[in-house]
Amino acid sequence: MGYLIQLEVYEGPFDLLLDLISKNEVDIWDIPIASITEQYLEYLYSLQEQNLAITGEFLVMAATLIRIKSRMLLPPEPVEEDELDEDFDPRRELVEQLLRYKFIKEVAEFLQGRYEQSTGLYTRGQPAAKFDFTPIYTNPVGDLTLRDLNQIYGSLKVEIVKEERVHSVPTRISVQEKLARVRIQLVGQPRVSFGDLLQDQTPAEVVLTFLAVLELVRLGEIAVVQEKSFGNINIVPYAIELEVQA
Amino acid sequence: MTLSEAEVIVEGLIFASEWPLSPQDIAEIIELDETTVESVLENIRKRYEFGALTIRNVGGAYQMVTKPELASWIEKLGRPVINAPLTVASTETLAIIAYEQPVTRAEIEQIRGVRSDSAVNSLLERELICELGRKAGPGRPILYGVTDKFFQHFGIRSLEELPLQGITK
Amino acid sequence: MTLSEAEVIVEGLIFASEWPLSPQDIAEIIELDETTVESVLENIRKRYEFGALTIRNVGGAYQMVTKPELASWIEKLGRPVINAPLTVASTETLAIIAYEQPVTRAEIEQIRGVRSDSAVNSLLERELICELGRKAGPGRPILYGVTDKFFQHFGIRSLEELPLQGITK
Repeated sequence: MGYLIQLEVYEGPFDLLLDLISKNEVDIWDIPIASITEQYLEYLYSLQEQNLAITGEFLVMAATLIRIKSRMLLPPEPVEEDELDEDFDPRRELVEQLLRYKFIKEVAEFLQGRYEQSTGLYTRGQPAAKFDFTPIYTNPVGDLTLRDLNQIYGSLKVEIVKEERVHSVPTRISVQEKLARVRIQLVGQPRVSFGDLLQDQTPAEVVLTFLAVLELVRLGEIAVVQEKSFGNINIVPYAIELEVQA
Repeated sequence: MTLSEAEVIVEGLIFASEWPLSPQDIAEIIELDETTVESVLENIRKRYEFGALTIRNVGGAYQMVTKPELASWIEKLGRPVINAPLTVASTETLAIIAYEQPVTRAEIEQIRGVRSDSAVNSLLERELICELGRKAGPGRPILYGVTDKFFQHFGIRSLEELPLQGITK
Repeated sequence: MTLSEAEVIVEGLIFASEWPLSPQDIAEIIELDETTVESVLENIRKRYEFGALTIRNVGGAYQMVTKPELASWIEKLGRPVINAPLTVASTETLAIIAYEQPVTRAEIEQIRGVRSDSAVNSLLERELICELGRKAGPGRPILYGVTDKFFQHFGIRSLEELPLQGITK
């Protein structure tokens, strides 16, 4: 196409999907997923054609739509218990999210209307009278306990001590350097706990290590396994390649 | 010019109240029926036609504010400008916070389907939302809620006045 | 009835200002001399004779208030009831005051690393802290400490009962 089309701007993938659903005049509870997916992707392609950035959220939704589409084509797999439900519809979760977002959009419009009504109007600037209108707090401390106060105070004091140490020992390493170090720590090991990687590290180093691990996952060099929520995170290296320096 | 006693009292109440007052609120305080209150309000509004102030109706409640044509003068006092427009991202974020509070940024982003840091920051700057504390659990994320300023700007007295959720959660 | 433009602007300014305005303040904003401003103020005061409001002179500056005879009605608006828990900032500030008292705001800010005026004010309003006196030295800053209400809420009788684990003074 040699001409520019004015593309609509959407707040996010939900916004785009709702618009497609309303343009197609289809029932939100019975979305024709194949054709909506196609139109959704077309929109992304047209963004691409105009060299406009496509944010990650739009791509994740594209993947979700394609997954739902393929699951609707396949016979239901005999998998997890909750999915044995005969009424199980792969679209349901998405529809619920869409409805929720649609409702929020309606409230946002209501608020926008109210906000515009207040444009340029000012309320009284000072207290009206010397009466005691100070609020009555029915919940002055909430569920705060002495133990909380102790911990908060303790951590504030610790932060000060830590900060001083950081000032005296400046460490400056890049993600690339960290990546190289993590590779060295992992190579040849069957598995390494993420916690072990973090030992004796400053907060800044912890962040770098975390980023390095994410990067290694992206590069397909390691797998990360966590057996239960909040459990230990294990790193399983399977394709670490150390760059050999000449 | 003589004014009815009720008219003077209602005028004083609307001026002094921190919140917009509904005819019910006023009727309760001055012990008159709502219809009488409405007609008293009408008289006050007429009397205010020529001055700097006006009694506006927000969602059925009354609030005393300056007339819009004075905005440029009042800005010179350095009061925060409430007329800068809110973006769609900000109103959506605000709607979620009003309904779901206390709510974390991650929860907001899940409902909107997109990152919302800049919307959250702009609402914090305008003091329409504030931090309520931190959620227990990993990362101890900050919980957000709406402020008194939110209620004042939007002329809402309580969260019950927001449109009702038309769907089951 | 027609009002001069200046009269309407000054009325709006006095209503919306967050502090009482002196004739100099007003003269500066509306670019008129002070004598003219004084006569404009006089006109507004006259116009207000019959309503609920009045322009009060406090130490040479003007503010808009309700007339004294309405006091008993306005009291009926009541104190707002707030059920919000403490913010993160307030909680941190409270922890510092409990452990460090008597402590100045500057000392609190040094530990927290951020300004803490609004946290201190909110704790004062909740009556969890109070002023203990002033520190000797430059500026004589206010010293803060916790109140009986604080002890009641946490179920202790004195500062000695604060837990000390993990704390090196």
